[in-house]
Amino acid sequence: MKPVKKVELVVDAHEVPHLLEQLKRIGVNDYTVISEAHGRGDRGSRAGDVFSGVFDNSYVMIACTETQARQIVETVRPILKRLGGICLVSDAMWVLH
Amino acid sequence: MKPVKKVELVVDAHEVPHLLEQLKRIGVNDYTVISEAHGRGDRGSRAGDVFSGVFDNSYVMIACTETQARQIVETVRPILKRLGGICLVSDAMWVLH
Amino acid sequence: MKPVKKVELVVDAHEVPHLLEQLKRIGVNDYTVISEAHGRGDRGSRAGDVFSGVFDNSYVMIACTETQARQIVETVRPILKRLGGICLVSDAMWVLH
Amino acid sequence: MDLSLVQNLIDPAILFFFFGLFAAGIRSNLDIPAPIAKFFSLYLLVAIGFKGGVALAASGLTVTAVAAIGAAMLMALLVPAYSFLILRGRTNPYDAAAIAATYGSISAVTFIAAQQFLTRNGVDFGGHMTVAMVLMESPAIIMAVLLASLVRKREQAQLSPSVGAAAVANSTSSKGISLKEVLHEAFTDGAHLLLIGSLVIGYITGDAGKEVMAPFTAEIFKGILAFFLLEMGLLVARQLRESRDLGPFLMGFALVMPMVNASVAIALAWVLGLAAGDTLLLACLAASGSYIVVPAICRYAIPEARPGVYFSMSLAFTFPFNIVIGIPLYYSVIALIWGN
Amino acid sequence: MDLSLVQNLIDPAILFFFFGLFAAGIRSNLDIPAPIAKFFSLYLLVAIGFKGGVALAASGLTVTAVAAIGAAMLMALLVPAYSFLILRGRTNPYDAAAIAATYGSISAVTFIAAQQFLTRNGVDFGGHMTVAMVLMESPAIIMAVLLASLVRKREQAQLSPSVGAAAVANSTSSKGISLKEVLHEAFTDGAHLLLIGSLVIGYITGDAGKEVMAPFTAEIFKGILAFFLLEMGLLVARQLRESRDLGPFLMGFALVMPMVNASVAIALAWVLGLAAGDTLLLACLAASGSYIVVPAICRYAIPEARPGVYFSMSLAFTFPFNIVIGIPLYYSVIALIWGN
Amino acid sequence: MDLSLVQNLIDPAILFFFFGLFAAGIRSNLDIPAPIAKFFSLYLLVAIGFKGGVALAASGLTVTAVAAIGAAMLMALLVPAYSFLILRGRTNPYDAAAIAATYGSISAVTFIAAQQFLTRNGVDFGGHMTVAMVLMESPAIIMAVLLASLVRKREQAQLSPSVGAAAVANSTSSKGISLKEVLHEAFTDGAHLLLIGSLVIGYITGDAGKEVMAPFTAEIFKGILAFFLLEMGLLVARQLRESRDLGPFLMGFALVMPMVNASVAIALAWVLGLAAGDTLLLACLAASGSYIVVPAICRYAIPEARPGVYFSMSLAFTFPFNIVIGIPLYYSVIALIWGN
Ligand SMILES: Nc1ncnc2c1ncn2[C@@H]1O[C@H](COP(=O)(O)O)[C@@H](O)[C@H]1O
Ligand SMILES: Nc1ncnc2c1ncn2[C@@H]1O[C@H](COP(=O)(O)O)[C@@H](O)[C@H]1O
Ligand SMILES: Nc1ncnc2c1ncn2[C@@H]1O[C@H](COP(=O)(O)O)[C@@H](O)[C@H]1O
Ligand code: NA
Ligand code: NA
Ligand code: NA
Repeated sequence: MKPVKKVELVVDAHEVPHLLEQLKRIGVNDYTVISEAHGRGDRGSRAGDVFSGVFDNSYVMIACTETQARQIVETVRPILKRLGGICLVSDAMWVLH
Repeated sequence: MKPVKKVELVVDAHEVPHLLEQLKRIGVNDYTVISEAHGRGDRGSRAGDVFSGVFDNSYVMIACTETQARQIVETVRPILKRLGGICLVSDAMWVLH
Repeated sequence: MKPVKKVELVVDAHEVPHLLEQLKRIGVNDYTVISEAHGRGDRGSRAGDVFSGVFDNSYVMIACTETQARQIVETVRPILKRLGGICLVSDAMWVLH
Repeated sequence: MDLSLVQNLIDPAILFFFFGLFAAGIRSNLDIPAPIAKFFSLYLLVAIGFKGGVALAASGLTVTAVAAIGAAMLMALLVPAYSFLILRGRTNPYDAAAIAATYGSISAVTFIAAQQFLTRNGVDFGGHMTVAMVLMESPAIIMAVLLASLVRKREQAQLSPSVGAAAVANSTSSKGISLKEVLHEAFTDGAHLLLIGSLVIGYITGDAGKEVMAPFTAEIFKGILAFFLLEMGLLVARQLRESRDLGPFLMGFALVMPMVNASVAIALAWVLGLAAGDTLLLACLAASGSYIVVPAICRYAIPEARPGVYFSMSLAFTFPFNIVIGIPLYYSVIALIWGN
Repeated sequence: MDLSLVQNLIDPAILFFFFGLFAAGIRSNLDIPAPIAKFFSLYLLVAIGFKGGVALAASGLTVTAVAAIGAAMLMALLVPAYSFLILRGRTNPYDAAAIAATYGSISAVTFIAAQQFLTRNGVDFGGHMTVAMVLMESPAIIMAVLLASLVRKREQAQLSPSVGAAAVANSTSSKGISLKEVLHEAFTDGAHLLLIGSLVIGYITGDAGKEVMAPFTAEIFKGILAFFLLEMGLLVARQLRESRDLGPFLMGFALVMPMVNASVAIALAWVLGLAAGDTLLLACLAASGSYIVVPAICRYAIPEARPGVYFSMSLAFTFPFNIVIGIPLYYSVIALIWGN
Repeated sequence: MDLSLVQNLIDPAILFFFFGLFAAGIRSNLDIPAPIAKFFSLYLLVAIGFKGGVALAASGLTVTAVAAIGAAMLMALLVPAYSFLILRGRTNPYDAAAIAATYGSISAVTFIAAQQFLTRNGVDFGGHMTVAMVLMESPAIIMAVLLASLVRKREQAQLSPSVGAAAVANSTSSKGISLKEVLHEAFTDGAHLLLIGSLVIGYITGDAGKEVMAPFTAEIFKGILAFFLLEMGLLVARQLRESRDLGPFLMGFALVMPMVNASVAIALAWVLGLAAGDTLLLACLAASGSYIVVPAICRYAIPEARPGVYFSMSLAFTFPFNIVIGIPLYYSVIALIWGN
């Protein structure tokens, strides 16, 4: 097992492809996305428009090194600023296989 | 980045609206819910009744201050006692934006 | 509240029933599964074949003791080796109810 | 009529049910996506409710109709009452109350299968039987909640005969749910409400409504029922695996009670002079157990009961029994008595 | 014709809409699974687009058709323009721009309900009105984006009159989205594109295509519309609860503006000599507000606006108003003037 | 007959496929919800299997039927064999085995499109071809698994010529999956099983079953196929983007091999004296590659192979090639030879 950082994001579902592209550019290729994460934050309730899905959030999880985590944070901050969402960073142990 | 507590709950999907209302009363307005979280715990397997969805769990995540976390725990404990479910609290860093 | 380990797995959705059976054998009966977790890792992008769902991942979360966590890690390692996926272990506080 | 059992099984929808059982039995990964299965369940309720409403608008509420509805409501009170008495000593009392509610209530899909059986055999039945079905849901649930609160009080009294009232009050605040809340929950339950709504809309729009809705609610009905029964077959087989710890008594109850309840219903129908078609539907309502509405409410109203128990009994045992054996069996008895 | 309001309400699909309102009103847990609701919304677009395309292939693009389409596009420019002027002083200017786009654009389900109304009353309408609907989406969005960037520049100028150009450039990089990007987003939006695609496919395949597709796109249409309106009823009632903080002005706007826009459209149609059926459709296009395409684009093009505001106005107020009162009301005015 | 290529493209379902390609090409956010797409895929299997079963019950198992089925099974063995020989030196051997299985197996939607083509052109075909389709799945998979285990043993032997047996045993425990397990996996695969089940149910219920199921399985078929092909278009275009690293050899293989396989099938059909309709279906079965069942099994049976490779080849290249060009092309050759 090796220590890693776990970065968790909740962002606008429509923003995810764009965000993943940005992450690719800084060399972060691996991630997991759970598509439907409803919620409430500064921008009010995010649910209820089943047709366009405009208010859907997605949950993105990335296990990475501390350096990468810092880069990710810098990359996502402007996106969060513009379109809302949250980003949490915590510690975990990665099981090598 | 500022240190926060991450509260994670797995509860009966039907209980979520009620739970969120309770949280609102103690001033916790922001949260993320992932609706379909099947599982197994003390009350046996939670899956398999697709029609009423009675056995569905939801996963709720709340990033908050330590004080709020303590309040949340007090609020959800009786609900968990009555209808089952789990609650985990851990540390994380919140990315300010 | 008591300290526990939180084990998080992202694995091939088809492997989950098999994995849960293995865990049962080592006495781990409680878990939560979120079924649809798309992602990208060493085996490339995991999405896009809606019909067979072959490329779907699932997210599995288990709160357990440190000893159990170690056992889980030993159990899942060969599965991850053969079919890919990730496993993270972190600390959390379990709310007793 | 001898052949009705086999004939019943040759229906495509019933065959898809068997196929589902088979597929889950050999552990296939076959799966209807959950939102589709849930939608089909709503679809069947809309179709059956709408059809019943239209039929009712055409026939009006005759005396026989009222008699049939009354018989159904009586069954909804009788079945939970005697079921509870039978179960009481042999299983934990909360489970007993929940099982009583399960069998007092009904399975809409069993009702639909019985209608299909009648249609296939050219036997008439009335739109008022759909009203009867709707009205059977609540009495059973009320009975069960009353029984459960009785059990709760008795237990409380035994545990702390000295502390008394205070303990009861305390328990009420944590466990006891008011009957009013439960009734609200029962009435507003999605499945139940949709059935009522569709019945009312069918009644209001009558034949004009029927004509525009028929391609959706009637013509493709059989195909959707086939898919739904395929899913039911998968669910039943998977639930059977989870229910190994039910024990022989509860398994026996789940297989014998439907026949008892159907017999009582047939006797009652005979006394009231109902027609053969309506009698089969009444028998199937009495014989079937709920696996949608009742679990949804008991989870909340009797949280002490183990959902795995009553859900498994009604889904994994009673449902397939009625679909495969019960319906033709009850009808052959009815045909014999009614002299058809 | 007097009865048209009540007759309109006796349609099964409309009754399911009321039932949805009722069910959500009493806080039932009734719910159409989201993927089903989303699919039905796509289905309706395909069915309506395809039908319009087939009709257009049959009739060709006549002079009246071109006039009707021109009128529609004019409305799509006029409505956001005067809406913005009305809203400007009374609400924050970004919200004003987004609301203007919402009302300049259209609701396909309102359009469908109007078509159903006409069919029920035996009134003809042309396939070109579907083209009109398609073409109304973009102008409204363009107007709104232009208005928003105007607001943005003015605000920038006020905040930092000395810093000037640099600040504007900077703000552009963070907030300003190029009109080109927005147009791409608007054109490639799934709902919009599917409508266009189905229209074109209907046009190409004509009557031969119609025949093979009819059981799916026409016969079961009413049933799916009923389910969809049930879901809309649930959504409207739930959104109403979220929209208590709208304030009387915006609520009034959402209820009065449809009538104003419909009146302007009817006047325009009168001048151009359109037929009664086409006029009702034009009025409904003008009167309805978007709750699918526009929110999807404004979220991105005017992120400063509060989606809750424009979404609630168009979904929770304007949509039910048009479905229940608007359509028969506009038609009774048209019938009066057209002397039907 | 000259026009058959263009005529083929004017079918609404095919046009929706093109529209899907276009929409994904311009990066629209258009999306069919995944549970719906999955259900439609199950629906098509049920409809096609049921129809085949009913047809088979009507015609019985004639000599020509047996010949056609035999030819199909022969193709399912031949295609993976010669495909593997062609691929071996040029790509990694595990990928070669998986690609061989992919092309030995079949695409049900290509088969459906070929049936639609025949129906549109008034050419008959037999229900036994559905049996042929069902029976082509397994041989291809068995071949591939045998090839892969051959590769595995050879590699093992090369790596550790001295350690020998022990290493092989060890590798077997970690990677080698028993043929029995794979066969179980192949037979119980949901898509495969549903096709067999529907075929059997169609066969048992015959014309009576056909009549009650027709509105669902036959009348709305075209519409659902259109939606499904729309989704396929979206998927194909998106998969094309992921498959830039396939390399010219594999891309060429995915486009040329279908024609080779179809030619072999046509020659075989000619020798056996099959009818033109059955020949086209056989050619399409031979020419198409699996993107549902085979990936589901290879993921597990040949985990060393890269799913992205064989999945992309069959979905992004071979599928659209057959749908757009292959079917009319093969048929024009058949018409020429059969002298139609
Ligand atoms: N404190 C929080 N805890 C958990 N989730 C949050 C929190 N704040 C925001 N979110 C999630 O992030 C989404 C966007 O947040 P916002 O941009 O603040 O509206 C919300 O819809 C929630 O799903
Ligand atoms: N130790 C655990 N780890 C992860 N999830 C759990 C655990 N225990 C319970 N759960 C989840 O919480 C739900 C309710 O638990 P219970 O009330 O114990 O049946 C279960 O269905 C699981 O989804
Ligand atoms: N570093 C990572 N962070 C988050 N998720 C990951 C990471 N690596 C792999 N995954 C997830 O695990 C799945 C399987 O990984 P792999 O076996 O490496 O292809 C991927 O599809 C992702 O969903
Ligand atoms: Na009953
Ligand atoms: Na408008
Ligand atoms: Na093939």
